[in-house]
Amino acid sequence: MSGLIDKLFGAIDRAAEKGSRQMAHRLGRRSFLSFVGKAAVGGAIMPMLPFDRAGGGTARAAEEKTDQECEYWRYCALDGFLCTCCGGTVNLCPSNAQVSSVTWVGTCQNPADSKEYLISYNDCCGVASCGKCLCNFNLRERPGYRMAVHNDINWCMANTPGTYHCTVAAVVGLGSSNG
Amino acid sequence: MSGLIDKLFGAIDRAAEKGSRQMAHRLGRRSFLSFVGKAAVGGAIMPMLPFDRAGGGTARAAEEKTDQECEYWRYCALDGFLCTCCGGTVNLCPSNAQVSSVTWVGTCQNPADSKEYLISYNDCCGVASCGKCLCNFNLRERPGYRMAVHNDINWCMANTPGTYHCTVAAVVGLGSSNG
Amino acid sequence: MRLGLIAAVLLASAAIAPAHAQQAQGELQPEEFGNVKIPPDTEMLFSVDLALNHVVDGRTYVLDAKTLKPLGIIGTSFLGMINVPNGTKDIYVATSHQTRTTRGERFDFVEIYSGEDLTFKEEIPISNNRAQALNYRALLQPSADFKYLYVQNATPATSVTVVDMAAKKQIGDIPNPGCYGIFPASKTATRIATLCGDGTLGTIDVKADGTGEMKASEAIFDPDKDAIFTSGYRWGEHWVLPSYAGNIYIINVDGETATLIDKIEVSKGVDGDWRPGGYQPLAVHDKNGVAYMLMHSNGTEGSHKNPAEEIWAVDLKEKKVVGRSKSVPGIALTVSQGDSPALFATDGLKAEVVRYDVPAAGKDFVLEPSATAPGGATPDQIEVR
Amino acid sequence: MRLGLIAAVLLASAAIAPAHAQQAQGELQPEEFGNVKIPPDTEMLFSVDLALNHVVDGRTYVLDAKTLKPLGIIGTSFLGMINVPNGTKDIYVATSHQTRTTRGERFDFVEIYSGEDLTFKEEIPISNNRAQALNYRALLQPSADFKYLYVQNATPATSVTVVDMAAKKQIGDIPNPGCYGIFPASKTATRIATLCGDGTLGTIDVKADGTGEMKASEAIFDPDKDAIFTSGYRWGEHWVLPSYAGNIYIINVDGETATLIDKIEVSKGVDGDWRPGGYQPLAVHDKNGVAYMLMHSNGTEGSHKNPAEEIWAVDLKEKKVVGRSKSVPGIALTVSQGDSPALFATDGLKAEVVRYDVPAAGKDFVLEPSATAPGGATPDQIEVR
Repeated sequence: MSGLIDKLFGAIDRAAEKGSRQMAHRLGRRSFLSFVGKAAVGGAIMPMLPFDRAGGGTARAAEEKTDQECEYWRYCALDGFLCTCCGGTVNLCPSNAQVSSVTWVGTCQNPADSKEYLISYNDCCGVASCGKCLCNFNLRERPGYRMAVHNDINWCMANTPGTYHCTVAAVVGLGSSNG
Repeated sequence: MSGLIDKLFGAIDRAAEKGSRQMAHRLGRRSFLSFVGKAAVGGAIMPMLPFDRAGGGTARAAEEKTDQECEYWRYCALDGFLCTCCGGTVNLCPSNAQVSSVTWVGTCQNPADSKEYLISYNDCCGVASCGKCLCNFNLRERPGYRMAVHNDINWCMANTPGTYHCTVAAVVGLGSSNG
Repeated sequence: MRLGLIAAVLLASAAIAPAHAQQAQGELQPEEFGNVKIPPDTEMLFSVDLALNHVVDGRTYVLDAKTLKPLGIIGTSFLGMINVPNGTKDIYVATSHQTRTTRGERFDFVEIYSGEDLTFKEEIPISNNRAQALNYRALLQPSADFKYLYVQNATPATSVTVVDMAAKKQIGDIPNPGCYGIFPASKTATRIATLCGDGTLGTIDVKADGTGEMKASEAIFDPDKDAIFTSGYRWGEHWVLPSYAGNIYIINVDGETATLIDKIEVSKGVDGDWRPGGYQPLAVHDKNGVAYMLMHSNGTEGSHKNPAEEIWAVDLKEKKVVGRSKSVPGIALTVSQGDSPALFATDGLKAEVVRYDVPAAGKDFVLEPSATAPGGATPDQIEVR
Repeated sequence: MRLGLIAAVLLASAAIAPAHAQQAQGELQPEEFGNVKIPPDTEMLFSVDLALNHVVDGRTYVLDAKTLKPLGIIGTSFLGMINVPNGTKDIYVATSHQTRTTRGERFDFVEIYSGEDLTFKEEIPISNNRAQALNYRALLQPSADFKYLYVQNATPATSVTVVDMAAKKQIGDIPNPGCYGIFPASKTATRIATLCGDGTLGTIDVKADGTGEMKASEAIFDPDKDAIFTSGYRWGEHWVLPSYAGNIYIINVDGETATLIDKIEVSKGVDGDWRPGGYQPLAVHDKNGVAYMLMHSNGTEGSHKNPAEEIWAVDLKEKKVVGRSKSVPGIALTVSQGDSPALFATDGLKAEVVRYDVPAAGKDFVLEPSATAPGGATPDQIEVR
């Protein structure tokens, strides 16, 4: 446990220590960029809603979805551009974007084994916004007073440069939800 | 004549004099922003071509066109966002944008009297790009070696701040064309 | 000679014969350049566009609230916040600029724009820790008397920057750990409340030296089961805040700690699992004491940002729904405060703004758009003044 | 204890039971974060997007040239120019940044990005007079040996900034009055030519102190009747430049003044008034000596930016059209230089990039898209390397 959490969140401590305050709640993490549409290509918003599927915003992920689609299971609380559409992979940033040192988390059910997994959503930073594959699912998302699960904020906030580029979604453990 | 030209182009001299060189050809003027589409609203490009009318790029203006339409007669060499769609008028900038101190010119035929008029295209400057009513007509437009009739450059170049916002088209005299 | 030279070069380029030009002077006056003057007291609509695909170039589109015709644009840059309070003609922005546009060093500012002609007036540097977030009113709030401006920070540690608007400088940065959003008191300029992750509200009294301690209220809400949206609306001395499960919390923040005045269970007893949704789901007409809410059906965990299917009118004194109307898929809502109020909604699908004139008292609450206009690329906040 | 605290807070927020988390560690390894590595020698396509609706946030989309799958984005900011020359792995950008994003003070730079991983490498400040223009290759050119970088300026007075890439500094700003565009000599790093409004080309030899005088050639073209596009292509020792009326000018700029080597009347004798059009209407396959041109029919004065209906192949040695094919409405064109070249066009209507494999010699010149991809919001230049 400590190894995992340490690895995961070590960076955030280092980032927070740079600042003047250091609080337990500094753990808060999450990438911003909630918006309605799920796809924006070449500057044109194509409005497709997260709720235009059965199940509303709960992101009842379909097993057959690829990681370049909003409904892919890991993206149940992701709000932003999928890095898989921007030169990255599901867990790696594009070659020239820096992975965020702080992050928000979600708990998503993998339809393959019906288990709940803890997902770390890291923003990739320092490059102009990617603009492709805009997704917005909000399962167990909460306002900024629950910062660790808040997704309407720039999680490149602790990086320099801090421009938001896109978002990756890495499995970091098993989880259980109470949502 | 001298009053008119002086009024029109006095500003450019003052601008040029700020620089280190002062040449006759510094008169060059024109707003940039050539692009294919004629309409971009809310971030979405709606590709409508300047040539989808009889007459190709010659902008054979229809008398009934309003000044919020690309085909309005004055816009025969305008390349940019119409200020009439951005809070300005055909010759006035929106309230918070600065009129460009340098400008390019065109000669357009007014279908009302079939006369050719000299049009000064001034960019409005210092505010984020307006993004509405993108037009692109190129009658007698030439590359930058004929700077006074070149429209692929930011004519806010001599303003501070120099961000391009939109373009106005003012009648400044009668003209004759040899195009 | 200078003019002669200029004219000659111009004419060579543009193919204007001097004779014609001289003729022109006799026949017509060249048109003037300059600026449009916005008529005084024009009611303005503000469509705040984070411009997600170009996130460093956010902007607010300013429209004539009656016609929805454009008046101008105010640049709000990189996830900048905007507040357009009644009681002043200024427009407040808190934003970040980078020295190399999308890279380089970050500098944060409070910027003031004129509400009369939309021009930039001045900027005040602030510490580089403000929350770069979607547009939420609660992240930038003036005190009731406009002496202070409060900016919510997140590094992700949360704190509140206090800007002295008379001294034109930041005077403090007060931690609000575990809490988020700024809800100023109506009477005490130095008092703000904030929503906290344990279901309380914190109240901070800003001291002269810019410091302050947060005092927790009793538990007021359950962030797991009924999280309160941080986007609320001031109603006289109270703040009116919607919640995920479909309740309205009326909270007084004027005391040393915040107190719950009322909780209206808006969705209770209504078929269809209706819930509020979007980024700014509630607006209140102050004088009439009516809240308007963006509501969607089949609400579930995670649906709290879904666009509206209906707009509901809730009488805050009678504590009941007094009207339901179809709505565009709204994700942000506001209302004008005159005697004949209008609602303004941001259509999240079309990225449009829509004006609805509110039916007069006694008439059926049926909303029909009286005007629509483009709202930007990705608008997420709407204000009227 | 620190970790304990962190974990506790995390778990309280995210509702993860510690037991589960511990279980997780035993069962699965958390995935690594990091960066994708672009395979060495990946042929890259560059779609340059001025992003007109957000003009301070221009960018270049980098794609795998074979599949047109995205590799990354390079920010080119406010009407920035980009050059991706063969012979180096660097990518050159000349652009402007403002201290307050859309307002404030302007600072111009030459920026160098890695062509291997697209990361920012370094910046060199230059004077604030570069031409902020649509994307034209001729406004930013390296010398053949990459020792100098030349930037076209316009205030609107025109001049050329000379950057010493070894010294990492600007060494000169040489007037090219009445002229525009930079066409470096193939042999002499300090020699450039430029197109002039009187139909000549000027040649400048840059002295060690960064000064230089322009020497005019004989008249080579008629800017009124047959203006030369500033977007050309180097072909060995020559520059190949299309003109409004449908001619190709082959010009040698290696001498003390420029000389016209050849003028190919491409459109002459062809029905339909075909003319070149767009922002980058011509590309040359160096080894094969074939120029490819974006052509539209019913050409008139003012149609020179019209998108293509066809792509024509012109044999530069035989001086004749050797192929005509339908085309997307292209406004920019380039070609890869390998043995099996591909054409890449920017579709100005769909804002897409399209790959066409060039039919092998002897086969019919019929172009069919083998891949398409989004090219940005308002792309106006395309490059492959």
